[in-house]
Amino acid sequence: MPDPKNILMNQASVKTLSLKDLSFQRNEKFLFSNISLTLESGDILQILGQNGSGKTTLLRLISTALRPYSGEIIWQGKNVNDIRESYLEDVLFLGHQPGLKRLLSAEENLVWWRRLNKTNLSKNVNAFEEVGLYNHKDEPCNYLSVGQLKRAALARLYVSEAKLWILDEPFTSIDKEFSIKLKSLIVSHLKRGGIVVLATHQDLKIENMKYFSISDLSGATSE
Amino acid sequence: MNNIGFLAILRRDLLLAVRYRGDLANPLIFFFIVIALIPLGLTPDSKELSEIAPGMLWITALLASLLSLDGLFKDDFADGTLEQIIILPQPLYFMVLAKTIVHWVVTGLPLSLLAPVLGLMLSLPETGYLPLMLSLLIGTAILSLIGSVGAALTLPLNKEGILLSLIVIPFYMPVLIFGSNMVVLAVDGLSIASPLAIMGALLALSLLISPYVTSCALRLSIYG
Amino acid sequence: MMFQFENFSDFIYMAGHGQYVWTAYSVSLIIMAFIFVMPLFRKKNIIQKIIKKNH
Amino acid sequence: MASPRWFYQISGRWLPWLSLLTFVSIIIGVIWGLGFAPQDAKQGNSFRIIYIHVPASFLALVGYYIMAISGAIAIIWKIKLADVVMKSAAPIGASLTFIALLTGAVWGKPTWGTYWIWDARITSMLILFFLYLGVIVLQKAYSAQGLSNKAAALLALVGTINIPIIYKSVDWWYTLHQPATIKFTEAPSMHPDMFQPLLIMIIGFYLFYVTALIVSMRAEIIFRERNTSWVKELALNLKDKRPI
Repeated sequence: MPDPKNILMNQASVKTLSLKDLSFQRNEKFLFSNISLTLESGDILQILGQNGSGKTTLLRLISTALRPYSGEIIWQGKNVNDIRESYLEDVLFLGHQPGLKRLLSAEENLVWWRRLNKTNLSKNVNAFEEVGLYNHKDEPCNYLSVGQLKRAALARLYVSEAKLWILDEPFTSIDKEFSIKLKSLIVSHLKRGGIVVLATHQDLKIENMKYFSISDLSGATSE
Repeated sequence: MNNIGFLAILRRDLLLAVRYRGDLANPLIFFFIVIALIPLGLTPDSKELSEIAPGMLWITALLASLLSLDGLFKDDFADGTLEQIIILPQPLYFMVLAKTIVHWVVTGLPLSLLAPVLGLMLSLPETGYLPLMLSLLIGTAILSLIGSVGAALTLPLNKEGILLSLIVIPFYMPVLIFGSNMVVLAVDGLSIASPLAIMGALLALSLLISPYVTSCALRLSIYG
Repeated sequence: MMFQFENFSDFIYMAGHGQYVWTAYSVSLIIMAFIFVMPLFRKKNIIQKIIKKNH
Repeated sequence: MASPRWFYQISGRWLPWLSLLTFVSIIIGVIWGLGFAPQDAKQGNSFRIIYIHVPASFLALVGYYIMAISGAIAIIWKIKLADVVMKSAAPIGASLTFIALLTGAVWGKPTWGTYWIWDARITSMLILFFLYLGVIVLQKAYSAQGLSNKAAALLALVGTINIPIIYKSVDWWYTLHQPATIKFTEAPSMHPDMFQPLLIMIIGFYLFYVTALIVSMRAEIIFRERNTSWVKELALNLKDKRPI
């Protein structure tokens, strides 16, 4: 029985992301070296490893925020440095910090962000309703709690058209009820042909999920 | 395509600056205080004061602009928006340029407009007022552009106070020389064409090079 | 091209300018010697540390 | 090929000869300049300071460009050796600039009556010293070693654009305020007897710069590769030769 995933999308729109012997050095020491893996539409990769083992660094490399020591990142068969603009239009990166201006309101932050990223303006879903911040969306962000800030950042997932989601610890400081909602959002993104690369300690139990652990011996991949 | 990023950052930062006008006044207050110090430190005699007025006005404006420089990327770096800006599809060059222009509008512009008033306090001759404003308008723009490089290079360091000035001031010296000299020439009734031309050239050069170097420095130092 | 001074003490005195000339030369040569020697010491005690470490 | 280890071995062989050559040429230059060169008609014997001042300021400037270029190479092509060159070149360049400033000041006393005069050349040298200071302090400021060198290399690169601007603007500024006076550190059209020792000293200073750079690079390489096998092995057989 062919994998349902492939039926949903015709071949043309299949997105592929692959890392070719990627390595990164910090203070003359290799955090990890020659990592090679490939992800296609509908794949989700969970990066494991203790804190400080380089999970966040790997995510920053994939999002081109950091330049690798050697090796390359390939999107749709081309090196991301050559197609920087079109690649980054398809990328949504959520880091440790929420990335919201504290003096602006959550609404203003999202409006500003939507102007700079490919987002589906027609989609009438109200992101702040989804993340349960509807009545807080007009206060400046510095009045919001850490959990609310995180959800305000996660609101972007509802409006973004980006195919590749790079999420760094998305489940931290959000409550049980919302993390279920977040998980279902991720699954629906995969079904729509998106790719997700995330670093988290939670066990998501999403079927045919790929794992990659950065242990001290660098580059050990466990399928 | 490029100017979306530029306009968005420009609008956002101007909105922030206008909404929180508190720190708009800092460079101006600094300017006032230091100018008030000079006669006390030197002489109340207006003839001697007018001798040194152009130089002192320019030095104080330079220091006032330097004062507010380290905040350029600091709060974006702290709340994680800088990380987002770096991976936006639009080129970083224009976004850095937008932030530098906002810094100029917030510090350089008011300093230049206020300078003639303080020139009055230092008994600067009337013929010097307009050239002083003109030289400061161009000069503070160059200072903001060059300063953005220093701000980016010292971004992740939190105790960098003197380091930023040490890095940036050698680059400020030519601007100071030509800027204050323009006012001196004007006061003596000579033409200010040549220093003005050189200031224009310095502005063009820094306009071209500084945002590029700053974006390289940002990519480098964001995860310091 | 011959020796410019009658005797050694005149050479030191150098018609009044000796003190400046000699201080300039000596301080500069000392600094240059320091630049040259300091890395040697640095290398020496790094090596000693290595030896002590895996002795 | 251009690995630090390869450089360490090669330099190990050439260093003794190079430092001997440096020592000899500087000694000859000093003796010639101090004892045998004729004194200047106007400035008398204090003119002999030129044999240290001019080579030092020359090397200070050339040293900045060497540092900036090696920094650029280190950033663009990620060559470790270039990074080592930059790290070692900065303090040497700064010290040479300091020597140039010091000798200029000491020279000023007999000639102008004060130790510090805002002469165009001396002022530009002072600004060059600030540029060096900025690079060195930036190098030490970051905790992450690799990062601080990249930031300092970028600053040095921008500095190279700034140096000609500084020299020109300071000249402009100096001639504006004291148009008539000669720039005393400009080597006046010199009598050959005066010029030959200067040439020797410039060569001597060049040799000194190269040897000092090599010596400090070797120390930096040993430091950076201190937990590699070849350094350990080198350390151990050094121990056997002279037990410490």
